[in-house]
Amino acid sequence: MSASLDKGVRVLKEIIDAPIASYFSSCVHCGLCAEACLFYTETGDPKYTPIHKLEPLRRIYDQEYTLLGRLAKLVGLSKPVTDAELAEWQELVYNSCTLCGRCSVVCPVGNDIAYMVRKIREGMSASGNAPDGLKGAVTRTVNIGSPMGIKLPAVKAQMKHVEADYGIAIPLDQEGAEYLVMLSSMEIINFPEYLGAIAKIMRHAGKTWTLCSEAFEATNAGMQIGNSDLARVIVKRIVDGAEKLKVKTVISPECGHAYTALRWEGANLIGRPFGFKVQHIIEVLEEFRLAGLLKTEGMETDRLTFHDPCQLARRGGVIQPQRNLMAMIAKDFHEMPDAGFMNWCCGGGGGASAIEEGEELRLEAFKKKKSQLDAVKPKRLVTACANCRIVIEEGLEHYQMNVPVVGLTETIAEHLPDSVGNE
Amino acid sequence: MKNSTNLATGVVASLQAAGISRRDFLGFCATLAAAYSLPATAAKTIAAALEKAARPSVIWMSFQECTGCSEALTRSHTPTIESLILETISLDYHHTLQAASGEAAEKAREQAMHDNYGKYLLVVDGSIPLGNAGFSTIAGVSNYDMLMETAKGAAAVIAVGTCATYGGLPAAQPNPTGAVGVNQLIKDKPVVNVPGCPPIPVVITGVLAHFLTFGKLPELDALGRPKVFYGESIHDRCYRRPFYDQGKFAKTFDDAGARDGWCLFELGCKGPVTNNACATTKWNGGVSFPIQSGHGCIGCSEPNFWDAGGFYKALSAPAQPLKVGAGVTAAAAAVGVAVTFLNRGKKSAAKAAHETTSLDDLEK
Amino acid sequence: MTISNDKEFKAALTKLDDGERRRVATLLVQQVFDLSGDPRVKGGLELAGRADVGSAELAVAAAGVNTARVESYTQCGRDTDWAAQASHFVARAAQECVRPVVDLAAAWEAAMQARMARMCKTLTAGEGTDNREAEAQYQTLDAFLKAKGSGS
Amino acid sequence: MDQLQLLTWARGNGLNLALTIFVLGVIWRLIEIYGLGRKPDLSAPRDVPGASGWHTIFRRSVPPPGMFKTSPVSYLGGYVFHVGLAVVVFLFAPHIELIKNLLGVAWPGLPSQMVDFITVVTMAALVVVLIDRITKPVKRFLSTFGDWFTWALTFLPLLTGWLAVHHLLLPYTLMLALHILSVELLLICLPFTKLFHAFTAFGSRWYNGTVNGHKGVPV
Repeated sequence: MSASLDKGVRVLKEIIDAPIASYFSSCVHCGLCAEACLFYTETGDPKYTPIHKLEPLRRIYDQEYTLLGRLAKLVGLSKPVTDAELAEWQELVYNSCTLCGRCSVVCPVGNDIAYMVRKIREGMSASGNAPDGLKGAVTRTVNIGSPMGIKLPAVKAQMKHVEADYGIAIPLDQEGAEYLVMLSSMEIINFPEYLGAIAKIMRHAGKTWTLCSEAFEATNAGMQIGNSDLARVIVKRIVDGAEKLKVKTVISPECGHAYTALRWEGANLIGRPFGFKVQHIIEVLEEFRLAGLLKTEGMETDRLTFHDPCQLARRGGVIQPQRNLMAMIAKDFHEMPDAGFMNWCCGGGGGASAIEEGEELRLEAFKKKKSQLDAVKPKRLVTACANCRIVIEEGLEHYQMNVPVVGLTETIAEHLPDSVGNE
Repeated sequence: MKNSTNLATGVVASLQAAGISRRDFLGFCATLAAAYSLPATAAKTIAAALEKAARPSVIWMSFQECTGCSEALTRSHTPTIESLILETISLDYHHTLQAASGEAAEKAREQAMHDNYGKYLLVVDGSIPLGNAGFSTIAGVSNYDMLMETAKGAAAVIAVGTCATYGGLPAAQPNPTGAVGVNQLIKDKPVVNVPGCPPIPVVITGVLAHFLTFGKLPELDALGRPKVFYGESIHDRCYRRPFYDQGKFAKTFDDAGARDGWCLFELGCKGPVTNNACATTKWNGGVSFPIQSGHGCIGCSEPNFWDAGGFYKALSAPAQPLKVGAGVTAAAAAVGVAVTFLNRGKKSAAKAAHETTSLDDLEK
Repeated sequence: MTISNDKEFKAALTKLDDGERRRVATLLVQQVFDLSGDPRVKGGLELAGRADVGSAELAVAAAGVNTARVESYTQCGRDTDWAAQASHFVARAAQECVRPVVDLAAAWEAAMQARMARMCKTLTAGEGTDNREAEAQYQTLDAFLKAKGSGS
Repeated sequence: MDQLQLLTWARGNGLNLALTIFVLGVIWRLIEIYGLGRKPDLSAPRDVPGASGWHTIFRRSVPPPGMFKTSPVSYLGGYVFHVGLAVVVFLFAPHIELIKNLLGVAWPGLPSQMVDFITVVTMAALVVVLIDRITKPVKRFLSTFGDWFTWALTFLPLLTGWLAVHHLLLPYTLMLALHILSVELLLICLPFTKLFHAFTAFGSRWYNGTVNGHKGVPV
């Protein structure tokens, strides 16, 4: 109960760095970032212009770190940031931003706006202005181990179920395995087929792998709420788990922000480079494919398309592998307009889907995805993020579109021969 | 030259006496008509008026000057119509030209003033020093006193040359004598400014001819200059203008561009900011003018042209050596480093004060 | 013969025709339907259980069941309610029953998702390991085969 | 003070003052901004050709896929007025003469009439982007006093320069003086307004390119 404006402002002062100073000094108010943001394009409301979402941070920068701004503040010419204002900005910083980073790649002066939204969330959370949904998620992650309240027994139950379903043993806490497979709560709760697919793929590729009883959860609500202290606690569990089991590689599941949290923020959160590699499952599959370890059988014949999760593609640098993998198993593959690097967000990333009061806006923003799908009219949509998957399914349901959504990993697994199990 | 009398002698007669034909005279009148933007038929009107004009009394006073203006008017290579116009006026006082000297000269002036009170023309070259009355005197009388006294009875004053109009060279920085032009002193009667260092002779005579023909002064611009001669810049009427438009500039006075007659802008030509008729009337009977001779205009007919940044500096170049140097750079760096020092301190303080967030800390 | 493991279970399913498989799958899902209570799922299962069901009817039912499935997702970051999640898996299992054709994979999937539903339910109280749904499914299939055998 | 004196002042002390403030402001602001520093990125980099700060500095001058057709006015208007400004500022012979005097370097200029034409096009583009700013809800929403002010700061030198060359409205000498004064105002304000993006845009692009290039994303 100690969050306060003072704390929030202090944290903002702490996180302002040269890139942010350069970005604010460069903005010419051209408004092009709005055109890149689905919350603006689908609502037409200028308040969703990405750079506007950073207004409190800009003022703090100006008042604290520029000589003229300091002088203006000294003589009372500038308006201080207030708690009420930060509260008002909650909707802009969380509900209507999925950190998809489209704005960051269109800004003509080169401002990485998503970088700044991630940073302003530090101040928002420290000042107690984070949405309740994310507070709940981060509380559960820290206290229970998962943002969705999942404990180890649930994982074990699912392991058992998957073992029965696929007829393959699921290794747990096996020291020295090559891969440590992480799961997202979403996969534990909604998509047990992911774990089954991993088991099948690993057996097929002949790789050793394991789950970790102390670190099975890959997602990081601390990063979504924008609190590095809490994000550190969460990511530390994984680092400890990976180091204890002496794995070579930690596999981030089909979850966009988990990948960002682990692959890009992780080392910076704990303050030292990792001694192991972090890969998204799609990268692992691509490596297997290139090494000839992925021999699929048969092709999907219906019309397919692929939705690029923002954190995997635009913010993560994995764009071509998923296409190579699709080419192995899909005969009738079609790209959506803007697919790949410029793909539009599902509307629920960056923690947005955990915010109940943002649902209406999310469905409004989904019209963008709808129009992308309408352009292709696929029979099925493949993606590589459990959160994208559910957000898209809900959107499709809302707009009464009948397009099943599946994960790429499980789709690949379906095309692997049942060499041993299930007989 | 002689000490003129007031006898009304016909202009044509005196011109003929000087060996100038009526055809030449009419040609001169046509030039004036064109200059004043009058229809071609007006040339005859001007000729007729000039023929009939009584010889007005003119008093010419020279103050802080170099006699260049008088020289330009009178020392032409061959006698010109401009110089001969002088023959048509009754130049009652001009201390360089008049034969009389000393008290006799001053007496002639007083006589002319007395006889033609309210009607005579006062022509002035040279600036008037206000710093100290003794800086420039004639017959023990300061320039200022003589100007004010003589101007009292004048119908109009014609300030000839940049010194008389704007102070000229004597008024250049730091203006040791406190020199000023005539129109800064004479406010109660028409003052025609005919600037130039020297002014184009035909412009001087043109103003006189206008007065003789129409009995009044030509139309003046905001700086008191006859619009007809000073209405356009030299740049606008310059025969080298096409090279400016094409971006062809001589870089030195002896390069290929200079030989090909390219624009002299980069060599400091002040044509663009100089309003005068040099490019159209030219000098020495239409033979040439400075730019045609290969030198940029120095802007001699503009106020303060001596202090306009140097004759050989392009108009767009700094007028004086700039002082933005190491000092400013060092000061800037000092400010920047100081702010950065404060900023870093603030950032560190914020970091030091950082209390690791626990779950409870998410709530207000 | 009695079915006592998944291998035999799957083998038995393989031998059925598509219509029979639909009815068996429906029986397996109805066994866990008390975990859902969703009228759309209920209606779908009732329809799938009929021997003379038409493809048009199935398509309508499938849409309703799909809506029930999507609505019952637990969203990313939300606190998990295992009882509600059980109903999600019931809907997902039911979805297999209202497919145009219930092949082996669909019937297997229906059985697996029904077991997931039961597992979720057991997680609300215990550790999720006291799941006896597989055995219950073996018995149901046994009973179906017996009835079929006596009928033919 | 008469017109030529005003012009001479603008070319002399005025220029001196403006350049002093400009140089002071630019250096101070650059140190102020970049002196804040940033933490090193400890995550393992992904090396991808074309993904670096330097690449982004150049690449970001081209509209990202799909963006041109969403905002053709912003892009076209922006290109025309930026390129136009660059041409007018750096390729007009009198301006080159100034640069030669200030920095000692020179290059060939364009024909004055072509520069004249480009000036008109540039002013037209600036008017178009102004209208765009007024009529587009997002731009109007974002606009502050600074946006209108800096627009005027940019437009005035073009307008006064063009009017001076064409002897319109005011005597050439006065207009030239106003032209130089308007440029001096621009120089003085540049480091302290959004016009400073003329410098920081490169830094911003570099940071964006570097941060994302670290992840193997050529942004």
